[in-house]
Amino acid sequence: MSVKVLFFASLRERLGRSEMLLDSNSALSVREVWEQGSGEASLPANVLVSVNHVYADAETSVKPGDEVAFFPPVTGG
Amino acid sequence: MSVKVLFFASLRERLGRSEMLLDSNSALSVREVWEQGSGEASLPANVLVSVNHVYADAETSVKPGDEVAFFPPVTGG
Amino acid sequence: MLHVELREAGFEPWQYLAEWQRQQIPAATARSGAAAVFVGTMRDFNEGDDVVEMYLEHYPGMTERQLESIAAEAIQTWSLDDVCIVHRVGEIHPADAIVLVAVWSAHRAEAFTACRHIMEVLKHQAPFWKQEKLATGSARWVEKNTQG
Amino acid sequence: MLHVELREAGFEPWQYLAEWQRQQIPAATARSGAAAVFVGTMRDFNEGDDVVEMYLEHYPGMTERQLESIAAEAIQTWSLDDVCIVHRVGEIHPADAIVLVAVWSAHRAEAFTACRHIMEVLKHQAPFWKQEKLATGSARWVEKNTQG
Repeated sequence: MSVKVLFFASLRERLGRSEMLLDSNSALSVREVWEQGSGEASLPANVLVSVNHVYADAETSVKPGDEVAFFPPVTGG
Repeated sequence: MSVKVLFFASLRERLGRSEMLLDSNSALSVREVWEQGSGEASLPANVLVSVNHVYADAETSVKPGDEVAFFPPVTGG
Repeated sequence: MLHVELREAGFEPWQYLAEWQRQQIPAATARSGAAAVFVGTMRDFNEGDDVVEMYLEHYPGMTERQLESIAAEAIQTWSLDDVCIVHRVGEIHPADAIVLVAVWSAHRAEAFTACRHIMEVLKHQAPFWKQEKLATGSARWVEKNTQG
Repeated sequence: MLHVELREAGFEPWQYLAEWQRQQIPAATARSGAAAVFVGTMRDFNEGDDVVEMYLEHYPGMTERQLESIAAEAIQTWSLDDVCIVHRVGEIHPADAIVLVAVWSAHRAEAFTACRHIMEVLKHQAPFWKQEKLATGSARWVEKNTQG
Protein backbone atom coordinates (compact mmCIF):
# COMPACT_ATOMS: atom_id res chain seq x y z
CA MET A 1 0.00 0.00 0.00
CA SER A 2 1.07 3.57 -0.55
CA VAL A 3 0.24 7.14 0.42
CA LYS A 4 -0.64 9.56 -2.39
CA VAL A 5 1.07 12.92 -1.95
CA LEU A 6 0.03 16.08 -3.82
CA PHE A 7 1.63 19.52 -4.07
CA PHE A 8 -0.16 22.61 -5.37
CA ALA A 9 0.53 26.06 -6.81
CA SER A 10 3.80 27.81 -5.85
CA LEU A 11 4.81 24.87 -3.65
CA ARG A 12 4.38 22.49 -6.61
CA GLU A 13 6.61 24.76 -8.69
CA ARG A 14 9.25 25.19 -5.97
CA LEU A 15 9.54 21.44 -5.37
CA GLY A 16 9.19 20.57 -9.05
CA ARG A 17 6.61 17.86 -8.40
CA SER A 18 2.83 17.71 -8.36
CA GLU A 19 2.07 14.15 -7.30
CA MET A 20 3.89 11.13 -5.94
CA LEU A 21 3.23 7.77 -4.31
CA LEU A 22 5.02 7.05 -1.06
CA ASP A 23 5.36 3.39 -0.22
CA SER A 24 4.52 2.65 3.35
CA ASN A 25 3.14 -0.28 5.25
CA SER A 26 2.83 1.50 8.55
CA ALA A 27 1.24 4.69 9.85
CA LEU A 28 3.21 7.91 9.32
CA SER A 29 2.74 11.41 10.66
CA VAL A 30 2.07 14.28 8.22
CA ARG A 31 5.52 15.55 9.22
CA GLU A 32 7.12 12.31 8.06
CA VAL A 33 5.16 12.35 4.81
CA TRP A 34 6.42 15.90 4.19
CA GLU A 35 10.04 14.94 4.89
CA GLN A 36 9.94 11.89 2.64
CA GLY A 37 7.80 13.53 -0.05
CA SER A 38 9.47 16.93 -0.31
CA GLY A 39 13.02 15.94 0.60
CA GLU A 40 13.05 18.94 2.94
CA ALA A 41 13.70 18.74 6.65
CA SER A 42 10.90 20.58 8.40
CA LEU A 43 7.35 21.47 7.40
CA PRO A 44 7.29 25.28 6.90
CA ALA A 45 4.72 27.10 9.05
CA ASN A 46 3.05 28.62 5.97
CA VAL A 47 2.47 25.29 4.25
CA LEU A 48 -1.09 24.00 4.67
CA VAL A 49 -1.91 20.29 4.76
CA SER A 50 -4.96 18.16 4.13
CA VAL A 51 -5.48 14.44 4.64
CA ASN A 52 -8.29 12.96 2.54
CA HIS A 53 -9.58 16.48 1.71
CA VAL A 54 -9.78 17.58 5.36
CA TYR A 55 -7.38 20.13 6.88
CA ALA A 56 -4.74 18.49 9.06
CA ASP A 57 -1.52 19.40 10.87
CA ALA A 58 2.03 18.04 11.24
CA GLU A 59 1.00 15.51 13.91
CA THR A 60 -2.00 14.08 12.03
CA SER A 61 -1.58 10.37 11.44
CA VAL A 62 -1.56 9.09 7.86
CA LYS A 63 -2.49 5.52 6.93
CA PRO A 64 -1.66 3.62 3.75
CA GLY A 65 -4.25 4.53 1.11
CA ASP A 66 -4.65 8.10 2.39
CA GLU A 67 -4.24 11.17 0.17
CA VAL A 68 -2.07 13.93 1.64
CA ALA A 69 -1.83 17.38 0.04
CA PHE A 70 0.56 20.24 0.77
CA PHE A 71 -0.18 23.75 -0.45
CA PRO A 72 0.48 27.46 0.15
CA PRO A 73 -2.10 29.83 1.72
CA VAL A 74 -5.25 29.80 -0.40
CA THR A 75 -6.17 32.82 -2.52
CA GLY A 76 -9.59 32.15 -4.02
CA GLY A 77 -12.70 34.29 -4.06
CA MET B 1 -49.02 82.92 1.37
CA SER B 2 -49.75 79.56 2.87
CA VAL B 3 -48.12 76.45 4.28
CA LYS B 4 -48.91 73.14 2.59
CA VAL B 5 -49.54 70.38 5.13
CA LEU B 6 -49.54 66.67 4.26
CA PHE B 7 -50.52 63.59 6.26
CA PHE B 8 -49.59 60.03 5.29
CA ALA B 9 -50.61 56.41 5.89
CA SER B 10 -52.30 55.52 9.22
CA LEU B 11 -52.06 59.15 10.38
CA ARG B 12 -53.87 60.30 7.23
CA GLU B 13 -56.62 57.77 7.94
CA ARG B 14 -56.89 58.64 11.63
CA LEU B 15 -57.19 62.39 10.96
CA GLY B 16 -59.33 61.89 7.86
CA ARG B 17 -57.27 64.30 5.76
CA SER B 18 -54.34 63.97 3.38
CA GLU B 19 -53.52 67.55 2.43
CA MET B 20 -54.44 71.09 3.49
CA LEU B 21 -53.29 74.66 3.04
CA LEU B 22 -52.72 76.67 6.21
CA ASP B 23 -52.89 80.42 5.72
CA SER B 24 -50.09 82.21 7.44
CA ASN B 25 -48.18 85.40 6.91
CA SER B 26 -45.65 84.80 9.65
CA ALA B 27 -43.24 82.05 10.68
CA LEU B 28 -44.71 79.16 12.63
CA SER B 29 -43.12 76.28 14.48
CA VAL B 30 -43.78 72.71 13.35
CA ARG B 31 -45.64 72.30 16.66
CA GLU B 32 -48.01 75.15 15.73
CA VAL B 33 -48.51 73.73 12.22
CA TRP B 34 -49.47 70.40 13.80
CA GLU B 35 -51.93 72.01 16.22
CA GLN B 36 -53.63 74.05 13.52
CA GLY B 37 -53.48 71.35 10.87
CA SER B 38 -54.51 68.30 12.89
CA GLY B 39 -56.77 70.00 15.42
CA GLU B 40 -54.97 68.00 18.12
CA ALA B 41 -53.18 69.53 21.04
CA SER B 42 -49.70 68.06 21.16
CA LEU B 43 -47.50 66.41 18.53
CA PRO B 44 -47.31 62.70 19.47
CA ALA B 45 -43.77 61.38 20.00
CA ASN B 46 -44.23 58.70 17.32
CA VAL B 47 -45.26 61.14 14.60
CA LEU B 48 -42.40 62.02 12.23
CA VAL B 49 -42.16 65.40 10.51
CA SER B 50 -40.46 66.78 7.44
CA VAL B 51 -40.19 70.35 6.21
CA ASN B 52 -39.53 70.64 2.47
CA HIS B 53 -38.63 66.92 2.28
CA VAL B 54 -36.06 67.11 5.09
CA TYR B 55 -36.64 65.55 8.54
CA ALA B 56 -37.52 68.19 11.14
CA ASP B 57 -38.76 68.36 14.74
CA ALA B 58 -41.41 70.21 16.73
CA GLU B 59 -39.24 73.33 17.10
CA THR B 60 -38.27 73.65 13.43
CA SER B 61 -39.42 76.97 12.01
CA VAL B 62 -41.82 76.94 9.05
CA LYS B 63 -42.12 79.81 6.58
CA PRO B 64 -44.98 80.62 4.22
CA GLY B 65 -44.51 78.53 1.06
CA ASP B 66 -43.01 75.58 2.94
CA GLU B 67 -44.34 72.03 2.71
CA VAL B 68 -44.76 70.25 6.04
CA ALA B 69 -45.55 66.53 6.24
CA PHE B 70 -46.57 64.42 9.24
CA PHE B 71 -46.37 60.64 9.13
CA PRO B 72 -46.04 57.47 11.22
CA PRO B 73 -42.78 55.46 11.52
CA VAL B 74 -41.69 54.35 8.07
CA THR B 75 -41.94 50.68 7.04
CA GLY B 76 -40.31 50.38 3.63
CA GLY B 77 -37.68 47.98 2.40
CA MET C 1 -22.73 56.47 -10.38
CA LEU C 2 -26.01 56.65 -8.53
CA HIS C 3 -29.31 55.27 -9.75
CA VAL C 4 -32.59 55.42 -7.81
CA GLU C 5 -35.89 54.21 -9.16
CA LEU C 6 -39.36 54.02 -7.64
CA ARG C 7 -41.68 51.85 -9.68
CA GLU C 8 -45.24 50.56 -9.62
CA ALA C 9 -44.49 47.77 -12.07
CA GLY C 10 -43.05 44.50 -10.84
CA PHE C 11 -39.46 43.62 -11.73
CA GLU C 12 -37.15 40.63 -11.71
CA PRO C 13 -34.12 41.86 -9.71
CA TRP C 14 -31.47 39.68 -11.40
CA GLN C 15 -32.69 40.61 -14.89
CA TYR C 16 -32.65 44.23 -13.78
CA LEU C 17 -29.01 43.92 -12.69
CA ALA C 18 -28.01 42.07 -15.87
CA GLU C 19 -29.53 44.99 -17.82
CA TRP C 20 -27.74 47.55 -15.64
CA GLN C 21 -24.42 45.73 -16.02
CA ARG C 22 -24.79 45.76 -19.81
CA GLN C 23 -25.18 49.54 -19.73
CA GLN C 24 -21.92 50.07 -17.83
CA ILE C 25 -18.77 50.76 -19.78
CA PRO C 26 -16.52 47.67 -19.64
CA ALA C 27 -13.67 49.60 -18.01
CA ALA C 28 -15.89 50.41 -15.03
CA THR C 29 -16.69 46.76 -14.46
CA ALA C 30 -13.02 45.81 -14.46
CA ARG C 31 -12.35 48.46 -11.83
CA SER C 32 -14.99 47.24 -9.36
CA GLY C 33 -13.73 44.05 -7.77
CA ALA C 34 -16.79 43.55 -5.59
CA ALA C 35 -20.55 43.79 -5.82
CA ALA C 36 -22.90 43.29 -2.87
CA VAL C 37 -26.62 43.03 -3.45
CA PHE C 38 -29.70 42.78 -1.28
CA VAL C 39 -33.20 41.88 -2.45
CA GLY C 40 -36.22 42.10 -0.16
CA THR C 41 -39.21 40.05 -1.26
CA MET C 42 -42.80 40.16 -0.08
CA ARG C 43 -43.68 37.14 2.00
CA ASP C 44 -47.15 35.62 2.19
CA PHE C 45 -47.36 35.79 5.98
CA ASN C 46 -46.61 38.26 8.78
CA GLU C 47 -47.17 38.05 12.53
CA GLY C 48 -48.96 34.74 12.12
CA ASP C 49 -51.46 35.92 9.47
CA ASP C 50 -51.75 35.12 5.78
CA VAL C 51 -51.10 38.25 3.72
CA VAL C 52 -52.58 38.22 0.21
CA GLU C 53 -51.57 41.68 -0.98
CA MET C 54 -49.76 44.79 0.17
CA TYR C 55 -50.07 48.46 -0.63
CA LEU C 56 -46.92 50.55 -0.40
CA GLU C 57 -47.64 54.24 0.14
CA HIS C 58 -44.83 56.75 -0.28
CA TYR C 59 -44.22 60.51 -0.24
CA PRO C 60 -43.54 61.53 -3.86
CA GLY C 61 -40.58 63.88 -3.95
CA MET C 62 -39.28 63.22 -0.44
CA THR C 63 -38.90 59.46 -0.95
CA GLU C 64 -36.67 59.86 -4.04
CA ARG C 65 -34.71 62.59 -2.29
CA GLN C 66 -34.11 60.47 0.80
CA LEU C 67 -32.96 57.47 -1.25
CA GLU C 68 -30.62 59.64 -3.30
CA SER C 69 -29.12 61.18 -0.21
CA ILE C 70 -28.67 57.77 1.47
CA ALA C 71 -26.89 56.50 -1.68
CA ALA C 72 -24.74 59.64 -2.06
CA GLU C 73 -23.64 59.49 1.57
CA ALA C 74 -22.67 55.81 1.20
CA ILE C 75 -20.69 56.54 -1.98
CA GLN C 76 -18.72 59.18 -0.06
CA THR C 77 -18.21 57.13 3.09
CA TRP C 78 -17.03 53.91 1.43
CA SER C 79 -15.63 55.25 -1.88
CA LEU C 80 -18.16 53.20 -3.83
CA ASP C 81 -18.11 53.02 -7.62
CA ASP C 82 -21.87 52.60 -8.13
CA VAL C 83 -25.07 52.36 -6.13
CA CYS C 84 -28.38 51.19 -7.55
CA ILE C 85 -31.59 51.32 -5.48
CA VAL C 86 -34.95 50.15 -6.83
CA HIS C 87 -38.09 50.21 -4.68
CA ARG C 88 -41.64 49.24 -5.51
CA VAL C 89 -44.63 51.45 -4.67
CA GLY C 90 -48.37 50.76 -4.94
CA GLU C 91 -49.83 47.26 -5.08
CA ILE C 92 -47.52 44.35 -4.33
CA HIS C 93 -48.14 40.61 -4.25
CA PRO C 94 -46.43 37.76 -2.39
CA ALA C 95 -43.07 36.73 -3.92
CA ASP C 96 -42.71 40.13 -5.61
CA ALA C 97 -39.38 41.88 -5.14
CA ILE C 98 -39.97 45.02 -3.04
CA VAL C 99 -36.47 46.47 -2.80
CA LEU C 100 -33.14 45.98 -4.56
CA VAL C 101 -29.93 47.56 -3.27
CA ALA C 102 -26.75 46.94 -5.26
CA VAL C 103 -23.34 48.37 -4.49
CA TRP C 104 -20.08 48.16 -6.44
CA SER C 105 -16.65 48.87 -4.97
CA ALA C 106 -13.00 47.96 -5.25
CA HIS C 107 -13.01 45.69 -2.18
CA ARG C 108 -15.48 43.33 -0.56
CA ALA C 109 -15.49 44.83 2.95
CA GLU C 110 -16.74 48.19 1.65
CA ALA C 111 -19.33 46.54 -0.61
CA PHE C 112 -20.78 44.39 2.19
CA THR C 113 -20.78 47.15 4.81
CA ALA C 114 -22.24 49.79 2.50
CA CYS C 115 -25.00 47.52 1.15
CA ARG C 116 -26.13 46.57 4.64
CA HIS C 117 -25.89 50.16 5.87
CA ILE C 118 -28.01 51.45 2.98
CA MET C 119 -30.72 48.88 3.77
CA GLU C 120 -30.77 49.82 7.47
CA VAL C 121 -30.96 53.54 6.79
CA LEU C 122 -33.59 53.01 4.09
CA LYS C 123 -35.70 50.99 6.55
CA HIS C 124 -35.50 53.74 9.16
CA GLN C 125 -35.62 56.90 7.06
CA ALA C 126 -37.13 56.44 3.61
CA PRO C 127 -40.82 57.46 3.71
CA PHE C 128 -42.66 54.27 2.73
CA TRP C 129 -45.61 52.76 4.58
CA LYS C 130 -46.87 49.22 4.15
CA GLN C 131 -50.51 48.30 4.43
CA GLU C 132 -51.21 44.57 4.46
CA LYS C 133 -54.38 43.00 3.10
CA LEU C 134 -55.09 39.79 5.00
CA ALA C 135 -56.71 36.56 3.85
CA THR C 136 -59.54 37.43 6.25
CA GLY C 137 -60.37 40.47 4.10
CA SER C 138 -59.21 43.10 6.57
CA ALA C 139 -56.38 45.60 6.03
CA ARG C 140 -53.80 46.79 8.55
CA TRP C 141 -50.86 49.16 8.56
CA VAL C 142 -47.50 47.64 9.44
CA GLU C 143 -46.56 49.59 12.55
CA LYS C 144 -42.82 49.21 12.50
CA ASN C 145 -40.03 47.46 10.68
CA THR C 146 -38.22 44.45 12.03
CA GLN C 147 -34.76 45.08 13.42
CA GLY C 148 -31.92 44.30 11.02
CA MET D 1 -31.09 23.87 -0.77
CA LEU D 2 -27.40 23.91 -1.47
CA HIS D 3 -25.81 24.37 -4.86
CA VAL D 4 -22.04 24.48 -5.49
CA GLU D 5 -20.49 24.75 -8.93
CA LEU D 6 -16.90 25.01 -10.09
CA ARG D 7 -16.67 26.06 -13.71
CA GLU D 8 -14.05 26.86 -16.34
CA ALA D 9 -16.52 28.71 -18.53
CA GLY D 10 -17.27 32.36 -17.88
CA PHE D 11 -20.69 33.30 -16.55
CA GLU D 12 -22.84 36.38 -16.11
CA PRO D 13 -23.78 36.29 -12.39
CA TRP D 14 -27.15 38.07 -12.67
CA GLN D 15 -28.28 35.87 -15.55
CA TYR D 16 -27.16 32.87 -13.53
CA LEU D 17 -29.31 33.98 -10.59
CA ALA D 18 -32.31 34.75 -12.83
CA GLU D 19 -31.99 31.19 -14.16
CA TRP D 20 -31.68 29.76 -10.65
CA GLN D 21 -34.70 31.73 -9.43
CA ARG D 22 -36.79 30.37 -12.31
CA GLN D 23 -35.95 26.82 -11.23
CA GLN D 24 -37.21 27.37 -7.67
CA ILE D 25 -40.79 26.45 -6.83
CA PRO D 26 -42.82 29.66 -6.40
CA ALA D 27 -43.77 28.81 -2.81
CA ALA D 28 -40.10 28.79 -1.83
CA THR D 29 -39.57 32.30 -3.17
CA ALA D 30 -42.53 33.66 -1.18
CA ARG D 31 -41.05 32.14 1.98
CA SER D 32 -37.62 33.79 1.64
CA GLY D 33 -38.00 37.46 2.47
CA ALA D 34 -34.35 38.28 1.91
CA ALA D 35 -31.56 37.51 -0.52
CA ALA D 36 -27.97 38.69 -0.09
CA VAL D 37 -25.49 38.25 -2.91
CA PHE D 38 -21.79 38.86 -3.40
CA VAL D 39 -19.95 38.86 -6.71
CA GLY D 40 -16.17 39.07 -6.91
CA THR D 41 -14.81 40.23 -10.26
CA MET D 42 -11.28 40.09 -11.64
CA ARG D 43 -9.69 43.51 -11.72
CA ASP D 44 -7.11 44.57 -14.29
CA PHE D 45 -4.57 45.68 -11.69
CA ASN D 46 -3.07 44.41 -8.42
CA GLU D 47 -0.33 45.82 -6.21
CA GLY D 48 0.38 48.54 -8.75
CA ASP D 49 0.80 46.25 -11.77
CA ASP D 50 -1.40 45.70 -14.82
CA VAL D 51 -2.77 42.17 -14.81
CA VAL D 52 -3.83 40.82 -18.20
CA GLU D 53 -4.90 37.29 -17.24
CA MET D 54 -5.18 35.02 -14.25
CA TYR D 55 -4.98 31.29 -13.75
CA LEU D 56 -7.00 29.80 -10.92
CA GLU D 57 -5.62 26.47 -9.73
CA HIS D 58 -7.74 24.32 -7.42
CA TYR D 59 -7.70 20.91 -5.73
CA PRO D 60 -10.34 18.80 -7.50
CA GLY D 61 -12.38 16.95 -4.90
CA MET D 62 -11.28 18.93 -1.86
CA THR D 63 -12.38 22.29 -3.25
CA GLU D 64 -15.96 21.13 -3.89
CA ARG D 65 -16.04 19.41 -0.51
CA GLN D 66 -14.85 22.54 1.32
CA LEU D 67 -17.40 24.76 -0.43
CA GLU D 68 -20.21 22.34 0.33
CA SER D 69 -19.23 22.13 3.97
CA ILE D 70 -18.98 25.95 4.26
CA ALA D 71 -22.47 26.27 2.74
CA ALA D 72 -23.96 23.49 4.87
CA GLU D 73 -22.58 25.00 8.06
CA ALA D 74 -24.02 28.43 7.16
CA ILE D 75 -27.44 26.91 6.41
CA GLN D 76 -27.43 25.35 9.89
CA THR D 77 -26.11 28.39 11.73
CA TRP D 78 -28.46 30.98 10.20
CA SER D 79 -31.44 28.78 9.20
CA LEU D 80 -30.98 29.70 5.56
CA ASP D 81 -33.42 28.59 2.86
CA ASP D 82 -30.88 28.35 0.02
CA VAL D 83 -27.19 28.86 -0.66
CA CYS D 84 -25.67 29.04 -4.11
CA ILE D 85 -21.88 29.23 -4.63
CA VAL D 86 -20.29 29.45 -8.08
CA HIS D 87 -16.51 29.73 -8.50
CA ARG D 88 -14.41 29.92 -11.64
CA VAL D 89 -11.31 27.79 -12.17
CA GLY D 90 -8.70 27.89 -14.93
CA GLU D 91 -8.09 30.92 -17.14
CA ILE D 92 -9.78 34.16 -16.16
CA HIS D 93 -9.73 37.59 -17.76
CA PRO D 94 -10.26 41.10 -16.35
CA ALA D 95 -13.92 41.95 -15.66
CA ASP D 96 -14.81 38.24 -15.47
CA ALA D 97 -16.87 37.18 -12.47
CA ILE D 98 -14.72 34.89 -10.30
CA VAL D 99 -17.07 34.06 -7.46
CA LEU D 100 -20.79 34.33 -6.76
CA VAL D 101 -22.25 33.68 -3.32
CA ALA D 102 -26.03 33.99 -2.94
CA VAL D 103 -28.00 33.34 0.22
CA TRP D 104 -31.76 33.29 0.82
CA SER D 105 -33.39 33.54 4.23
CA ALA D 106 -36.50 34.76 6.02
CA HIS D 107 -34.86 37.91 7.39
CA ARG D 108 -32.24 40.36 6.18
CA ALA D 109 -29.85 40.16 9.16
CA GLU D 110 -29.29 36.44 8.61
CA ALA D 111 -28.90 36.88 4.84
CA PHE D 112 -26.28 39.65 5.16
CA THR D 113 -24.32 37.98 7.95
CA ALA D 114 -24.30 34.55 6.30
CA CYS D 115 -23.30 35.85 2.85
CA ARG D 116 -20.35 37.79 4.27
CA HIS D 117 -19.34 34.89 6.51
CA ILE D 118 -19.35 32.43 3.61
CA MET D 119 -17.09 34.77 1.58
CA GLU D 120 -14.61 35.15 4.47
CA VAL D 121 -14.41 31.42 5.14
CA LEU D 122 -14.14 30.67 1.42
CA LYS D 123 -11.24 33.14 1.13
CA HIS D 124 -9.41 31.49 4.03
CA GLN D 125 -10.23 27.80 3.56
CA ALA D 126 -11.27 26.86 0.04
CA PRO D 127 -8.25 25.50 -1.86
CA PHE D 128 -7.85 27.92 -4.78
CA TRP D 129 -4.62 29.61 -5.85
CA LYS D 130 -4.35 32.61 -8.14
CA GLN D 131 -1.50 33.11 -10.55
CA GLU D 132 -1.41 36.52 -12.22
CA LYS D 133 -0.03 37.13 -15.69
CA LEU D 134 1.29 40.67 -15.87
CA ALA D 135 1.41 43.09 -18.80
CA THR D 136 5.23 42.76 -18.59
CA GLY D 137 4.92 39.09 -19.60
CA SER D 138 5.87 37.63 -16.23
CA ALA D 139 3.69 35.46 -14.00
CA ARG D 140 3.42 35.53 -10.21
CA TRP D 141 1.47 33.67 -7.55
CA VAL D 142 -0.76 35.80 -5.36
CA GLU D 143 0.69 35.15 -1.91
CA LYS D 144 -2.28 35.95 0.27
CA ASN D 145 -5.79 37.30 0.12
CA THR D 146 -6.73 40.79 1.18
CA GLN D 147 -8.43 41.08 4.55
CA GLY D 148 -12.21 41.37 4.36
